[in-house]
Amino acid sequence: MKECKVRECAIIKKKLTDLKDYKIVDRYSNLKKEEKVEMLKKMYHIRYFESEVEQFILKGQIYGTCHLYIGEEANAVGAITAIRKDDWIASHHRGHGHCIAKGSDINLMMAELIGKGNGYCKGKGGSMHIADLHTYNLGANGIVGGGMGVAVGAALTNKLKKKDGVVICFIGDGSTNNGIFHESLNISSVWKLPLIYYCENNQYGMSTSIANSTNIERLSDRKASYGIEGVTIDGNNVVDVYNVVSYFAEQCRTGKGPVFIEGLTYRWRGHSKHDSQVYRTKDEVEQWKEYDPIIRYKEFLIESEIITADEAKAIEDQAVKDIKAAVDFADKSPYPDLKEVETDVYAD
Amino acid sequence: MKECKVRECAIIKKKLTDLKDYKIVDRYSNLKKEEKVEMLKKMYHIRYFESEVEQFILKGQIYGTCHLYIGEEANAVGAITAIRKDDWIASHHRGHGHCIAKGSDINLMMAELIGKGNGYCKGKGGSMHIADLHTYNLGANGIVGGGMGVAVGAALTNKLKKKDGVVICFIGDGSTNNGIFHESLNISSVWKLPLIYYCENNQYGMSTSIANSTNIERLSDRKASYGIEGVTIDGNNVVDVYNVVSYFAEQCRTGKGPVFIEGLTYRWRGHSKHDSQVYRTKDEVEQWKEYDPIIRYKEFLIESEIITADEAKAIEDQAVKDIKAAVDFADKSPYPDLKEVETDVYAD
Amino acid sequence: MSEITYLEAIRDAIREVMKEDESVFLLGEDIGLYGGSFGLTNGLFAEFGSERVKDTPISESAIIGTAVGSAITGMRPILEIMFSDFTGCGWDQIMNQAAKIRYMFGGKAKVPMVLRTASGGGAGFGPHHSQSLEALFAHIPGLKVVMPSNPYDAKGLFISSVYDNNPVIFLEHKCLYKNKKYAQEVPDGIYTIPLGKGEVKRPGKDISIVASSYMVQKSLEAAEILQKDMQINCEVVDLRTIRPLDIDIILESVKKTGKLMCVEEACSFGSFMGEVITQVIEKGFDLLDAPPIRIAGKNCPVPYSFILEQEMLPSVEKIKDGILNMLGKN
Amino acid sequence: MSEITYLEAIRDAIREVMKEDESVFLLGEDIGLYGGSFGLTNGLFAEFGSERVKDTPISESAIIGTAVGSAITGMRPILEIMFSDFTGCGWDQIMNQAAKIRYMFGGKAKVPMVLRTASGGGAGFGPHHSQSLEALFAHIPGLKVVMPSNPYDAKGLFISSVYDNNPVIFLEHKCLYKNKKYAQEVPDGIYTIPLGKGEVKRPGKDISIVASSYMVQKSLEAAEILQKDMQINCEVVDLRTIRPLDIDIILESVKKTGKLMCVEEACSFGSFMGEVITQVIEKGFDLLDAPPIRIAGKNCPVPYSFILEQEMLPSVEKIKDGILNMLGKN
Ligand SMILES: Cc1ncc(C[n+]2csc(CCOP(=O)(O)OP(=O)(O)O)c2C)c(N)n1
Ligand SMILES: Cc1ncc(C[n+]2csc(CCOP(=O)(O)OP(=O)(O)O)c2C)c(N)n1
Ligand SMILES: [Mg+2]
Ligand SMILES: [Mg+2]
Repeated sequence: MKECKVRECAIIKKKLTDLKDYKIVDRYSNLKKEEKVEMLKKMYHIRYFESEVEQFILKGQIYGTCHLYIGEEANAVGAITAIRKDDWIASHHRGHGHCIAKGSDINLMMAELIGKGNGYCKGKGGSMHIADLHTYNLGANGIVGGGMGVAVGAALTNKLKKKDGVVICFIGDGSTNNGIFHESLNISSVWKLPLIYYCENNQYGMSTSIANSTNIERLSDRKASYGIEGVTIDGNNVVDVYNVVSYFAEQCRTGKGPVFIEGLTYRWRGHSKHDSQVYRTKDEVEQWKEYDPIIRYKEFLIESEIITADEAKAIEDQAVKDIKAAVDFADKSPYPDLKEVETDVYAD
Repeated sequence: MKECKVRECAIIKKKLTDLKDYKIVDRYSNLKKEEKVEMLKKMYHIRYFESEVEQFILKGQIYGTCHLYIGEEANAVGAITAIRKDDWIASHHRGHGHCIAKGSDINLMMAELIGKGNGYCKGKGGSMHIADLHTYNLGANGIVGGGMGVAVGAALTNKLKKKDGVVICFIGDGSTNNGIFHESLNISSVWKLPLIYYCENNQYGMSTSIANSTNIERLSDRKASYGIEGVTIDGNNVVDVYNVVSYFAEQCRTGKGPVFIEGLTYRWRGHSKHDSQVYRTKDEVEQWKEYDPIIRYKEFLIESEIITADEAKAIEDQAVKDIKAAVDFADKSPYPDLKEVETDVYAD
Repeated sequence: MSEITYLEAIRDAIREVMKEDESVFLLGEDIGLYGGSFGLTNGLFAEFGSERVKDTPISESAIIGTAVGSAITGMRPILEIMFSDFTGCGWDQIMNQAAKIRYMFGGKAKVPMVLRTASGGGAGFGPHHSQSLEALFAHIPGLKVVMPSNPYDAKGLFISSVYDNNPVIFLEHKCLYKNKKYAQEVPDGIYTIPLGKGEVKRPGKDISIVASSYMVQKSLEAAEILQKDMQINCEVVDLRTIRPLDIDIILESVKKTGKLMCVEEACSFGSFMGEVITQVIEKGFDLLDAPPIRIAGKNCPVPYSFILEQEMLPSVEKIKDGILNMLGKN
Repeated sequence: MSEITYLEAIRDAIREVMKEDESVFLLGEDIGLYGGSFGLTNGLFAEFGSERVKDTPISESAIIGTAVGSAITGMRPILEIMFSDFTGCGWDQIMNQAAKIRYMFGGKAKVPMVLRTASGGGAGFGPHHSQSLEALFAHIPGLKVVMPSNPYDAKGLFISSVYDNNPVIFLEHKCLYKNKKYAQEVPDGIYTIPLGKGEVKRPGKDISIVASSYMVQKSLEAAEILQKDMQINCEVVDLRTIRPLDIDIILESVKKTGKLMCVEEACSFGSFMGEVITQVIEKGFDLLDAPPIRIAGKNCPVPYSFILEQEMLPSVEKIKDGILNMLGKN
């Protein structure tokens, strides 16, 4: 097999922390072919899932709001592929990608998004609250930073039960300025919990750029406050993400405590349902689109002769079909029974 | 005048950040003699004030709780001497020292502590809430970290009103793990506010040592999270404290943004009213007592021939007398009128 | 004088006070160029600049704390918490700092600040973006709590809130913001409506309906229908401010009608209207000729799915039914 | 069986459940070697070790969040917030996470955790360490709120709380902790008292006094005095759990006496007893032959000075006076 690397992202390159310490072992090469291909599949699933959700929004079927993950797929897929099925993740408001990567049923997700009774949360949660304990997913969260404490708790459970599981806590750049970020990183560092903070730095928290919300260049520099390891990586390069998370996951499993990974990435769409995007230029968006994480990975797979262009096309087409089927499933699903409104408040 | 330095504290020495960058100008030498002497006076006032409060506790006159500052005097006195009278400070639960250093009336403080109607808060606040806006003191706070947001606000007022005032926000080591610490430092760094965070690291938050509440050696390393300057200093050396704070205060006034100073110090007494101090050894306490900030400064003043030993003695004696008078004042003061209970909830 | 929405009226109020008083400034998340999550502060950044319209990081505690500190030291901050649900992230600063500082300091400080925030359900935002938390705020001494129901009131009450020397929680209902149905003629310039005074929004003699915010509109609709269809004559009392509470206007109304129905969107258990009913009982037991009732939100979080959400919240239909039941006409 | 204090009874309960169930663990500030601010966890660190009795940094949000996350994933955490006032620093985690996760997830998660905390005034701690916040907790669907009044109940209710599959706010009164006057014979080992069931602590026929926590003791004292001095026969109903609320036991009592007095320490405005009175009115209007009244804290923060604090809080004297007034005997 020909030596081959994912194309570099010029915008990201200049911001990277020196990765050499963590790259000693390329773990990606050890993956089976179908695992490598599965990553592409997942990325397509996320991309087309979100595209259909966008249609729901346009058609007015999403009554409240929701947050699209288009452009950020490599983060969820790379990170989650690097851990085990029984490792927990905690997600945030922009959580569809994490669910899909962790193996949630896209039919039930789609149904939830349009408020159907057979959706993941019986229609009670919606986009910002999809959780799926079967796939070890602690759920999205409508409160920025809200899931961070939960992630600490899950990691503590692992420790107390002497399991070697790790937890990935996905957070956004904006959430790193919220108090619970600090408390969670600190407490988990004191307790040396198996916890990977994966920060999807998509350059903005709603309209507020990193430069307007912090006084530092690299969020991973915050590791200094907790005496932990941390690194800034190309979050649009799924192979890098996989390699780094898998390296750190192993560290975590051996009791070395939490780590902080900053994946540089970009949100292609507006923040949520309504966003005229006055805070950034079209140019900026276009520039980033040139580093589409899916295209970069697909090119890599083809150049590395892991799959052919035709196979890639087939994967993409299948994803489109799967998602259409999910839309169909959701559309045909029944609305919740009104009696359900007051159930599930308390457990027996 | 003979070249002369405050005796080094052996325990602290090994933990210090390299101070040389900030010591270029020794500002202390520029002080007038009476200002130098005033610092000793204030330290004695604090020491004897707290000793009398301890008597109140033992006699059961302090019904709830209170926190003594004995052993930490150099921090309040050094820092506050380095700023102007119309610069704000925000204090915390262990706040008597800050009040005295900022110029509060010890009679009214003492009255407040035993719940008298003419106390600083009319008996409504007590030890943990003494505030004195006349001396630009934003008050103690019963919530750990609670005053940090308030300090940001005061610094913002300075900025918006284009005043060149600075604010010192006193905090404890324990409070640096609370969410508002992070939010305050971050927001003030983004806005480049004239704000000095002065962390009195007395080695414990209640019973919890630094080692059990953080994973780092030096709290000032947290400056990295905010892109600000910061340093760890000998908080039992009032001359150092004065020099460093005065250096940074100037930085602040010129719009360079907030700074973080960690003063290493030690609390001689228990955390609060009841504390059997199982979490530390008598030995440790004794070791620290050898570096009594008052004795170190007094020796320095005498060796530097700024005052004589007799003068020092006279200052001490006067402090004892002043405090006794304050106790007398407080004892003789009337309890609040019961009708006052529901006043001051709202302003007109 | 022009016909404007609730949201525009509040923006107008902000603009007026900012023009008049240099010490007023805004802070909050994405309130600058972006104009706020609901667009309420649109244009203010351009008009007043980044020093007086301050974008913040996502740091609710620090934002509220900053407002408190700047208020004590001479400013009149107006801060936006995007959704009232997020006040949980800065609760200590509201409950223990803003509300108590004056008292703790023995009356030696003033904390003139307004915390504006979008409250309530009905917009499909789900459990973390739809709560009606007025009962929590109203229980804390030191806070004032304002819940305007229409553009005219919103502007006048807002201006009063800014000039009030206490921390004011200003709860704006997201379903009122842009709904043209509730647009009104609102005077230009400065005018004030006193905090702590309710208003009879519709006089009537058969039953007193007490409500605030969006529920006033729903109650008025129900009252109209009942009048037209069944000649039932409801009085609708708009509390406008729930703390201080204008208990007199309620007692006055009940004296006339003998019947009290309270309408609120919050979960009924431990709700604010429990306080209203209790005070009416304490002070006017003999005025009532039937047990007062509450039409309130069900005792669960606000669900996401539209039909569940409607089921959870009070509606014109439920108000109507409640009245008919109470009058024995069902 | 031995005579122990309220504090010892809770410690006992903790020890019993920790011995019985491996998934139970403690976390909180200074609860380890130090034994907690009030010494309640004394000895548990030595007995169970640092993994099961976890000291934390001063990070209320993360502590509560950690409890939530560990509860969802299979543990039964008991966390201590030193003073209930500090829950403000972790309010989001209580209101938006612990309370709502089950519902938001469509019933797919359980959050079995106990948040214990010292509540109430009367100990001279001042405004930031003395609040009675039960009304705030009780209004949030998804939470249970327990307020025991004596050692026997405290132990039984605590054990039930740990085994309950929901987040329970366990409010302990700091004036009850060590007071020998309230010590009781408490059975060794495990026993439970169901959440959501009140108890008549003193049967009577002239008036129903409803209270919880420390105020039950004060009410009992007042009742004793009135019995002895004036042959007034008060019934004292201890709510024990305020959410779920045992409204039946209250209605039952009121049916007998026709008169209702509610006693609580919290500020009266928007208080929990407003809910109790409202429910009694809604469900038993005709049972009452006089307007119910509240004896509650005054509407201000809890002041520091002893005499002001006493003035702010309810007392035996005030309860007595209230009853006499109500019975027209003053
Ligand atoms: C505590 C809280 N504050 C504010 C919000 C509103 N809000 C939702 S998402 C968001 C931006 C989050 O930015 P980031 O963490 O970078 O995630 P991204 O949206 O970029 O994925 C904001 C401000 C919220 N949901 N919760
Ligand atoms: C939010 C909050 N949590 C806990 C407490 C209880 N408490 C009071 S002081 C203290 C320790 C504070 O430690 P530190 O900040 O180091 O200050 P020190 O007491 O050492 O001066 C604690 C835990 C509190 N008052 N507020
Ligand atoms: Mg972002
Ligand atoms: Mg300390």
